[in-house]
Amino acid sequence: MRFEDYKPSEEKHYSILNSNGQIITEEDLLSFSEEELLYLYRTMLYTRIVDEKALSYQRQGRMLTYAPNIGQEAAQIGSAYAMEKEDWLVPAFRELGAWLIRGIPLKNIYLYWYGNEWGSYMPEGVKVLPVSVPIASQLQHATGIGMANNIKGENNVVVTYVGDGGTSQGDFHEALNFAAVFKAPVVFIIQNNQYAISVPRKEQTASETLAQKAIAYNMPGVLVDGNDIFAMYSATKEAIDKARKGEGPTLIEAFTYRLGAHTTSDDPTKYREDKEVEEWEKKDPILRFKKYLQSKEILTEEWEKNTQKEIEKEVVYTFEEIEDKSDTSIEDIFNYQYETMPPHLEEQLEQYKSFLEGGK
Amino acid sequence: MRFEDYKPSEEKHYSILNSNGQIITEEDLLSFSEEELLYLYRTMLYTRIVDEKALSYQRQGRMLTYAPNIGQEAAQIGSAYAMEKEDWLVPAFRELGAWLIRGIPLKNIYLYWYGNEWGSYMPEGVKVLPVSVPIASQLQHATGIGMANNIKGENNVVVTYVGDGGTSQGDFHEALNFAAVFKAPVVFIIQNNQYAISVPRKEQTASETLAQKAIAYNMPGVLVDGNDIFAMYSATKEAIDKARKGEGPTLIEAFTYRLGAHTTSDDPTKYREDKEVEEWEKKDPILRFKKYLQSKEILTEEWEKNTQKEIEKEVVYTFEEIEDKSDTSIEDIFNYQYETMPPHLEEQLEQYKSFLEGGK
Amino acid sequence: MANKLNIVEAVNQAMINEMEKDEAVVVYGEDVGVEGGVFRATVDLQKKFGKKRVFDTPLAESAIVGTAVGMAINGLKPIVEMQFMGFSYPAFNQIISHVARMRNRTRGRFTVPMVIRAPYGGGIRALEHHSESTEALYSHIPGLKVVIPSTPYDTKGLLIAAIRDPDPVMFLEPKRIYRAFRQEVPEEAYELPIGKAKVVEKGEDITIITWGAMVRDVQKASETVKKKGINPEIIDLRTISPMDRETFIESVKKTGRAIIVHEAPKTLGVGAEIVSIINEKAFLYLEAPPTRVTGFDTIFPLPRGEKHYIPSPERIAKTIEDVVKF
Amino acid sequence: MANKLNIVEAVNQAMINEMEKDEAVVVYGEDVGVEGGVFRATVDLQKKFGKKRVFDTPLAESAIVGTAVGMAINGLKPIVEMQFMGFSYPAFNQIISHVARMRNRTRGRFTVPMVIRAPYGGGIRALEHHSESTEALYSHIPGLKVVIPSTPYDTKGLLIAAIRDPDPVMFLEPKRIYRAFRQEVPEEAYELPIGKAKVVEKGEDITIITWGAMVRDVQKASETVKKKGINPEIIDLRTISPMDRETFIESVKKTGRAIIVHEAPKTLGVGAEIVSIINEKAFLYLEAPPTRVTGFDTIFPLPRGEKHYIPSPERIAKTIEDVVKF
Ligand SMILES: Cc1ncc(C[n+]2csc(CCOP(=O)(O)OP(=O)(O)O)c2C)c(N)n1
Ligand SMILES: Cc1ncc(C[n+]2csc(CCOP(=O)(O)OP(=O)(O)O)c2C)c(N)n1
Ligand SMILES: [Mg+2]
Ligand SMILES: [Mg+2]
Repeated sequence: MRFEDYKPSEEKHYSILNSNGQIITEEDLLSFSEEELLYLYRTMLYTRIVDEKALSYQRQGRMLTYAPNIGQEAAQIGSAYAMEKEDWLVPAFRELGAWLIRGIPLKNIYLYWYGNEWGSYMPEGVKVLPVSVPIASQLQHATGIGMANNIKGENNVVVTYVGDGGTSQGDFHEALNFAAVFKAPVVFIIQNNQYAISVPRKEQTASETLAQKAIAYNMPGVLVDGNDIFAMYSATKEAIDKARKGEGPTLIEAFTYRLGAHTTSDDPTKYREDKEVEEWEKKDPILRFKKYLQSKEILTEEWEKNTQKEIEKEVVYTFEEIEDKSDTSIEDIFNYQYETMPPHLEEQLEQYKSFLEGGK
Repeated sequence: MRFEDYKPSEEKHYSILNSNGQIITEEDLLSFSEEELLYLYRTMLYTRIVDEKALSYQRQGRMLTYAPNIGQEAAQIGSAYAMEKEDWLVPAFRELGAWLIRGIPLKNIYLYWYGNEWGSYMPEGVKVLPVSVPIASQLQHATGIGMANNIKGENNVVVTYVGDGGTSQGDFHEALNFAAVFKAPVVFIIQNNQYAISVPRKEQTASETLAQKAIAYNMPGVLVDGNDIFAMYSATKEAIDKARKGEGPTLIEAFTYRLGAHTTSDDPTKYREDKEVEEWEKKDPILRFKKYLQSKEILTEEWEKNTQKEIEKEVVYTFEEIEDKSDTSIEDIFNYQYETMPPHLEEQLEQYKSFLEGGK
Repeated sequence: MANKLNIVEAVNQAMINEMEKDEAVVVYGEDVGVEGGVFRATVDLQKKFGKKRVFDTPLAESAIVGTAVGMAINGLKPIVEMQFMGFSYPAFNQIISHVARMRNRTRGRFTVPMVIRAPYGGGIRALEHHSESTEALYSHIPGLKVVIPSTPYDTKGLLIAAIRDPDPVMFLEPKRIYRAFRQEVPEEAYELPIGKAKVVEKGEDITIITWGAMVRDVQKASETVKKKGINPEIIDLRTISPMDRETFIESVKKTGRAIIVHEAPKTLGVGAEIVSIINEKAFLYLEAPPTRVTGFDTIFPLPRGEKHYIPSPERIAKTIEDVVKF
Repeated sequence: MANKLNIVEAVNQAMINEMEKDEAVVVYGEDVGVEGGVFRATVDLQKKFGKKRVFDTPLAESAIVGTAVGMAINGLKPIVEMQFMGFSYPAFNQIISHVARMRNRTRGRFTVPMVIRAPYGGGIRALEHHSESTEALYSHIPGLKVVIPSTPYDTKGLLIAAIRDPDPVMFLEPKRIYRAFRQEVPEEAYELPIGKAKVVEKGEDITIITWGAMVRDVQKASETVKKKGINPEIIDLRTISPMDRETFIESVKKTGRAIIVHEAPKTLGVGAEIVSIINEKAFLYLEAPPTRVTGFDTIFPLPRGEKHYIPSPERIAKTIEDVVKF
């Protein structure tokens, strides 16, 4: 692909794999081994199952609020798969697919949504920042990591995510502006899933595409079919390669859809039509990829069935392992405020412990 | 003019009057009476004299920090003159020319820079907001005033100013985005005077023009020769007319230059070449307008000399009237925190007064 | 006619009453229109008053508050919602630099009557940033008023007063008890004065000053200690800024002992100010040091730890006994 | 070798020392590069260390602080400047939501050693927002440290400690006394411990706790009352958060009386916390109520009114006499 061919203002979506699982721009399809293709597909399935299970645990009162991922698997897995091990991932809060393909153990993810800070204790060497709840604030961190790379002369890059709603925040503007001024090696991916809770994309901004916001920073911007894992992969790969070569940041709008609710506390029927959802279900990124793999005879029904079972078992096992054993200890509340606990915190901790023990 | 002819990304400046005082795009020159032309010229002179006097008072230790206006008279007076009486002006802090042409008494302006809050007590009916120091924050107020107009069904418009540095703030982005989404009748004028204190425009943002930032909001954006009073007038007029008709906001980049220091505490020789300043002195907006008026035989040397004297007298008189008589009373510190003074403030006021009186 | 409301319904009805009465009142924020608010506080408002007066905005708190400043100057009375108190910080500059200062800056020429509503406080097993109690930050800012109700009746009366107030009001809603109980509330509009505390329980042994969701926990603690013969006087502060000092000073002069209970961190929480005022005004009446029962000086833990953080009725009761024994 | 520095020069030298020693230290903000800072605190740094390590940024405080979070996570030690404390608020969300929380959020996996420098305080006849003393806001936030020096020697030692600190530090510089006096200061790097107050003057009649530019005004007041036979013990707090409680508690136990002096508004100023701690720890030693001498609960006035606002030596001296007479 050449970014120049996809001027954002023309609302032309970059895509490779259509909803029927057919390749429409053969020349852009980067080559994957069969193994890789199955690995990608497996991760998509895994992501979806983790998501579904979380929802069902939540309904059973066994898990807290959860922000489902369904529908956005290609946008995340396609893009994050283009990263190298030494690259940094800076997520918002709905990046399940990206987390999983970047090697974050499911245990961490469930622990986080289960309400325990240890979920965000990434394994050594995994360069993934924790969930960032204040919308768009994480983009500043991504830019800063990229700026630091330039200062230190390291050439790993940063991939960061934000929602369509997040583009309205001041921090979005500032992060992109800094990144462009300092040529920070950052790929900004807007997951335009069409809604910010109940607010539809068209009420979020008057601009025709979100990708065209790149023009304000003299940054390449491209609009990509976010449900197309190949397009997401190759657009991100190109942006990462540019960044790694010192050519600065890129803005990618992944045009996708949140098939589920905003979070488990949300009822989307209040603000959108079933018909709209059904239209988008036809564009399901997993379905589309499956059709492709089947057409190439890479995927068999048997493999799929076995894999699904295997994943389900693992997911259930992981959740049950953390369930009920994951209360936060009193010390854990105090231990990580500062490297060394100051006297007033020591005192508060001691007082509280002795209160619990029934003393003074 | 048609905004479409001045695509911001092409770096084409909209201009009517060139540096030699010649009209280059006759068809765009809106018609002014001789009286109006002299009034505009007089206001430019007035602005410059107020500015020079403030600087000299400041050097004499008779005034506080002051942010000079010199060089930006056309950008401000040309644009603000396009407003109707019922329109709102929302300034940053360097809008001397705009304040004066909008009818703010010089006394207020000097009182403000003299360090007394009463300077911001605008005369009844003058729809001008006070100085806003936190960069770009005022743009939100402008958008809010415009949104309120739409809600109330009033059709006055809002003109607001921000510097080139101000375009980097999150508030700039949010204010323009809201204005475009809600079709608020707001004209955003960036006075690109090439510096934010010591930071040059090109380090502020990678985008080629500031006007092109409008594209991010699907808003018309136009780059105007900010030292050309006719171009500033007609661009602003067109934007105001559009806004008044309900067609929403416009972004205007006034390409100009701060001939003086950032403020009286600043030494610009630290960060810019004299040669650059000299180049811009040739483009002086007052000089250019004077040449035009002379070529049309509207302006005589005699008129200029008399007017200058007259203005100087008034300016000196006004300043001396406020000087030393403008200390803030103790009551004034307390009286305007809330409509009704709460008991704890009454107590603090009483205690302090009795301390001053030597009592307990 | 029976009009039994819980707190969130009282918030909703207060806005309806005032919007019916006063065309200038408008309501906006994230998800407040079509959705009716993530806590349903603005439900039905858009249907009743139309999209011009009740609307969703793009996701940007600084703009939500900053445009409200402009609207208020231009004659409207905006009520804006911060979806959670923990998301009010992007608007912090607009709040401290403009909302709180416009009247003083212009010597009263421009004023900004507006209400910033925000659900606050912990105990709802929420994600990070959704359990904040940072009322102290806003109470340190001259020019703002900060109001926190604890019952449906107070909520309605105080919110109506806030909407009518000529000055800006941060109206913080204790979301933990949004739906905890219902109360008979007049259907028509009524005002409760901002800046007046309420004596919730009369007592003579010790004064307990609290607000928001903690009022109920203090009442529980009070039940416990009453069995041991200690009778606390409980004061619901209701307005944090400007504070009703008289009510608690009078009480402390009577009881000689005081406890302040809040969810926020201890250091520089509102309790610190109350202790200081008691010292200033009732020093010679004190029989024990005024004592704070608060959240820890730590970040509010994720749900698996929050039960430790918020002062429990047991922790409050224990402190009451300690202070009475002092 | 003689190295007599004023406070702003001490700031400058501390950064130079640390940048020479530690490649990871970088300095950026508005006008800190070519210009050397509007107060000249970063003068020569860019010349010495190059544009990679010392640079100007676009005008956006949230990005300045937010990118510093990223830099710190990626192994650097950023020192960022807020041009004035009153312009730190656009960064408030980054500070409270991320700077202060990254360590706790990730159980120590990611930390953000960084310094946010800001000139603060009034008395320089400045425009609106240029005279702020909002240290209390930042001191209410768990996870931050807040340091305020009052002499060149302390400035250098504390800033170096702040740069080396594994946790984020708000380093607030009393700009009123940036150039008030010089002091002999070691040329090489040295550290003073964060979290330790200093007894500036020994005395037995009353304890005065203060910080920043007010230290000198308190010393002037002390001269006045000494003539009347009152000997105050003056404590320069130096670190506002976490506070050195021991030093002032010990002093108050000795003197039985305490005054806290600060520029910030009274309500929920840091004085409130100190009064509360004294109550908690030294109640039985108190012979008079701990008393605050502070700015008013008003917006800081423009220059023509500021002389009333900042506690004067006379106002402080009068309060000392009153408290001693109590
Ligand atoms: C600063 C801030 N304001 C409000 C919220 C509450 N909130 C959480 S998610 C969300 C919508 C986000 O929409 P978008 O950016 O499109 O991401 P999506 O949820 O669609 O993935 C809102 C308003 C928040 N987390 N942070
Ligand atoms: C939020 C904020 N940060 C920093 C400052 C300090 N400051 C005052 S003016 C200025 C530069 C403004 O540049 P620009 O927007 O180009 O306007 P100009 O001064 O050129 O008119 C700065 C950094 C401020 N007033 N507000
Ligand atoms: Mg979205
Ligand atoms: Mg400028």
